[in-house]
Amino acid sequence: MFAILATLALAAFLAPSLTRWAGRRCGWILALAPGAALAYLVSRLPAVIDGETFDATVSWVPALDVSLDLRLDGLSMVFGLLITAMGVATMIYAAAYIGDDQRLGRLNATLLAFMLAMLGVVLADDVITLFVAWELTGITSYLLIGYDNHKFQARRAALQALLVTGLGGLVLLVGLTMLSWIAGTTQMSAMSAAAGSVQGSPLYGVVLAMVLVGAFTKSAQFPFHFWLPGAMAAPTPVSAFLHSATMVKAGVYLLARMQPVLGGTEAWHTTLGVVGATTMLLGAVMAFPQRDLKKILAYTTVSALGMLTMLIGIGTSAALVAAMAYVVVHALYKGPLFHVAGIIDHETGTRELSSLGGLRRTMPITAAIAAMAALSMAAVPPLLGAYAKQLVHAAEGEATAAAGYIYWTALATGIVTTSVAVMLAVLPFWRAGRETPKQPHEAPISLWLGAGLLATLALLLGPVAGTTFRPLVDAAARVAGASPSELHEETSLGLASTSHAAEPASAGALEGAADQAHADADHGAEHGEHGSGTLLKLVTIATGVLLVWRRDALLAAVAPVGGLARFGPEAVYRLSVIGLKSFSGVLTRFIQNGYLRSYIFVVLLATIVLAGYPLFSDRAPLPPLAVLDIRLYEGLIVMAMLMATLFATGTDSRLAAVVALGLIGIGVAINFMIMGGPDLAMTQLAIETLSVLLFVFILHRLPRFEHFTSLAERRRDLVLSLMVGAFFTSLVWGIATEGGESALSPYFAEHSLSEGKGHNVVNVILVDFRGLDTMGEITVLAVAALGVFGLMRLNLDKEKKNGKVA
Amino acid sequence: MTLETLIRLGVLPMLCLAIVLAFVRLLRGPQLPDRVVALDLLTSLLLGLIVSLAIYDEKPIMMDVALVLALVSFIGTIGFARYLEIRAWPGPKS
Amino acid sequence: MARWPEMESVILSRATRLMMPVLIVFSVFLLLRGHNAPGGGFVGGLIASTAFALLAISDSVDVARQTLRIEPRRVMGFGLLVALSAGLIGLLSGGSFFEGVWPGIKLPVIGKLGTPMLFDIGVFFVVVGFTLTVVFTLLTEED
Amino acid sequence: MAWSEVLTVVLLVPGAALMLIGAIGAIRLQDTYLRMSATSKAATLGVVLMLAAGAVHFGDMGTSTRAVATMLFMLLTAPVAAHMIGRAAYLAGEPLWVGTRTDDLKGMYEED
Repeated sequence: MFAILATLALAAFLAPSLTRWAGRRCGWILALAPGAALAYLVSRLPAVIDGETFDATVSWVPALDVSLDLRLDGLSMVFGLLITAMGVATMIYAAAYIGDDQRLGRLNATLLAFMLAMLGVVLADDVITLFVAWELTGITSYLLIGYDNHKFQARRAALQALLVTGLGGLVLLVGLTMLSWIAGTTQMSAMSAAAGSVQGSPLYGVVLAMVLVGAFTKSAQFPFHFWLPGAMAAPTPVSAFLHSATMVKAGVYLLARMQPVLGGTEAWHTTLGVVGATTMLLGAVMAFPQRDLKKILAYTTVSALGMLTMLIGIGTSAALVAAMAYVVVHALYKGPLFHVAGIIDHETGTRELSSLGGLRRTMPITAAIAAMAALSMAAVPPLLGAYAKQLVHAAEGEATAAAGYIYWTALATGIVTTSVAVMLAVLPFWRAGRETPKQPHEAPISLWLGAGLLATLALLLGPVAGTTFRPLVDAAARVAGASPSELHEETSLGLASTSHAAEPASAGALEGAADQAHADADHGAEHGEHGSGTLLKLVTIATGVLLVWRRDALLAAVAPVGGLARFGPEAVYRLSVIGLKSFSGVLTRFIQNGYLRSYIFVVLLATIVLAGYPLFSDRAPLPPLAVLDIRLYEGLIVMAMLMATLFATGTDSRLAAVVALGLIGIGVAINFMIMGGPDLAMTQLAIETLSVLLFVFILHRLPRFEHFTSLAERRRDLVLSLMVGAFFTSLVWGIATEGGESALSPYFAEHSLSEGKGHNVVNVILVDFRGLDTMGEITVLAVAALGVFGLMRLNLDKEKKNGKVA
Repeated sequence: MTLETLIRLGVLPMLCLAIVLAFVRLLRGPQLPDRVVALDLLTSLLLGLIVSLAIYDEKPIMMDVALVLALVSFIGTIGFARYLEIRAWPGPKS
Repeated sequence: MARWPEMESVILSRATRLMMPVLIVFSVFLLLRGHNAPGGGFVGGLIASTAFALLAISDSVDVARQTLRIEPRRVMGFGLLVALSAGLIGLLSGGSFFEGVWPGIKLPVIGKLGTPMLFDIGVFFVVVGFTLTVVFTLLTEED
Repeated sequence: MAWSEVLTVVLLVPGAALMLIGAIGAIRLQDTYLRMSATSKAATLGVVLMLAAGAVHFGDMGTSTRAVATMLFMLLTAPVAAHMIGRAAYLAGEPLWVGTRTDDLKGMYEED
């Protein structure tokens, strides 16, 4: 399995040079990489359908027993096929669509890198591997959305997408780590065994919430949906591939994968059901008024993702099967629709719905593809869309949590989706001709080939869905937790109904299948007034068409509501970003106001508060210090140092202060020596000398002494310094009286000779045991010296420039 | 009268008194040069203190510290002297 | 009349000339015995750089730079290189990074040779380089 | 008291006494130059004597050589330091004691 990831990685690495070499044909060549992955998956297909799984492991961080575990099972097979198939189509489409733009190499490389990351997410069996791949998709998506980095719109959308999915990813990481901590394993397949303990643990709610936030942000669920329409600023091949078929489905995949572990509880069903249904309706309703083709497609994708989340929320076997089926079906029709939108944009130079019309004469093939895809979207039989929709309706019936809400939102969404489908397929092509900026003509083959294949696949698979499509979907559903027994009964029924439909693919036969599905759904659902499914379907399609026909009038009537968008989640996001910027501005002005004094003040204050509080908050008052046998001269030296400090702060002459400081330094050195640290004393003395020297040279150039700080500030500084003094005294006092023996010093003392081969413990520690720290310290020294050199060099040049230096 | 008691009662008190006197000069010293002189004296006194302590506590290692302290006092004094010169007579440059 | 800017005093420069070798020898002495007795890279480095700083004060920065012959920043770089190689030797000889390697050679004066000793020498050069870069930069500004 | 201890005491106590005299001189004498002469001469000799005591007391080769080195160092640097301070003080225009009779340096460092 690592082989296919390796080929993708290699392809991504070679893409830039290959693109330059192969020019326009690079799309076909680079498509081989996902093609190879597709071939591999297809070769594994029969085995996976029979329930087999393939594992591959590479140990990554043995210390934390984190390893790269990959697992190919039903669920990852469905998504894998999706990614690789769409990948092939996208590579071909991208090369033709972008044409000879020199950044094509970068785009191909990022696309392939994304494919690698997405496959990583889908194949990962280890939580950490999943998360790493998850974040990689986020980053590649950022790069892809921001492809036209010269446009502000693209940059802002890319950042928005990155922030929302990135923060979601962060929350997800915490959730996953907690989950694996409770479940005791980071392997997702092994986690389902620990489902009981996970759901029983008090942390279940928190873990669930975090994982859901991660999934909802990635799959653009309400209230995090706003980044997806924004991501349409990416070039069309990217939108088609990432933001409709694969990346946004990662959240849905995660929910399906987590269903056996986290699913089954009341909280799971209601949250997913409500959020999914709301997003579904919201997406469809917001798609209706849009004028830009890609925006319409974006909102319908949001709606589709909402439906998928809702289906997983319902959680019954039928719902899971329906979800898996719809995942594939949605990709099969949304991908081509995006490609069609791209072709229209490429050929006519505009994506405005209102200015498009009569394209069927000039672009027959594209018109046909659009029609097929849109019909599948509107779930008109005999396309695969109908089969999936039928499963969805059956599943909706079985919803227990928030059943009513789900039923009615699903109905409304059905209507609006049909009308959107009509808007996409009918208006641009069959409406009266309109003149467009560029004279449209049929797109080159490489542009419509990918879309064509996928659309015809939807057409061919439709009637024979039961035999070919259904087993794969069942395998995936089984992994997501659907129980095989129920599935079986469902399949046989599905088979029976679709077998006789295999002959003439007449709509009527399938209607029968729909009725039976509804029939058995009845005994589950409370609502009796189902009547027959066909009536419902006809009503949906009719209202859909009606809506489109009266669209302009409807939009005028609804216009005032548009103002609501100001309070939508996107506005919240914008405000929080602006707020963050201004807050950081204020904070920086306060912290970095250029005065060394305030830096020191902030540092000291922080030290006292952060270190002081934990140390002394819960401690009994310090025990009386046993009167140490302080000898006369020790006392004298300390007294001298104290007097010198007072003198240094009092005097106006800087140099006198330096003299006093020098004395304090020497006093400290002697204390070191008395306490038995001769080399420490020597170092202190040597440093004392050098600092006196440096002070002398610097002071010489300072202006006359004046008081920079006001009296109040000086009083404040006095209080602060007294507090700092008290803090450190009590610290030392605590250590002295506590006398807690640390495990380190005896260890060092013992081993200094045996391992470090030296009697001088201090130096052995510095050089051998803690060599790495010293390495760090001397590097810091080097950098500091370069800093001083740089600063000084700066002044020198300035002075030379204005000729001051003699 | 062993060596240690002699040091403890004889030498150390003398040195401590000297340190106090030097310190008074440091504080009172009207001009900067007086303070530099006082610092130089103090360093020598502390040097003496180190040596007598070395003998008292039988720690030969302290003698190295003495050498470094001597170095400190010399270079400190030279630094201050140099500064005084520049400040007193900056010369035609500035 | 006294000439400025080299208000130098003959006595001081002669004394410094006399003291330089003593200080350098003393600093190297401190460095090499550092493993078994008080001393080591830091102190040695500081003493050596104090010697050169003294020379810079008594005569002039250019004299001090000439006597040092190598750019202080290059000394620092060399020190870092030596320190890093001491760490790498541990790695290359099968152990982990910064693992002490003691080839067992025992020189009469210095004692057992080993990578920590090499690392200490690296530290010595870095400290010398650091101090002299700072001191010389400050002094150049002043003169 | 062993022979070496006697010698140590003979060196140590006068050393400490000399340093005390130096300190007293620093306090009582009238101007910088006089004080400087007291401290540099008396204190330095005192330190040298105490270092000698140290050398005698610790008989072993290493310590005594280092003590002798320190003594030489002190003997070399003290006069140079005193000279530098004196000149700097004079340049800084430190007033001489009113009782000084001759000032050899008068006129040597004129403002040019």
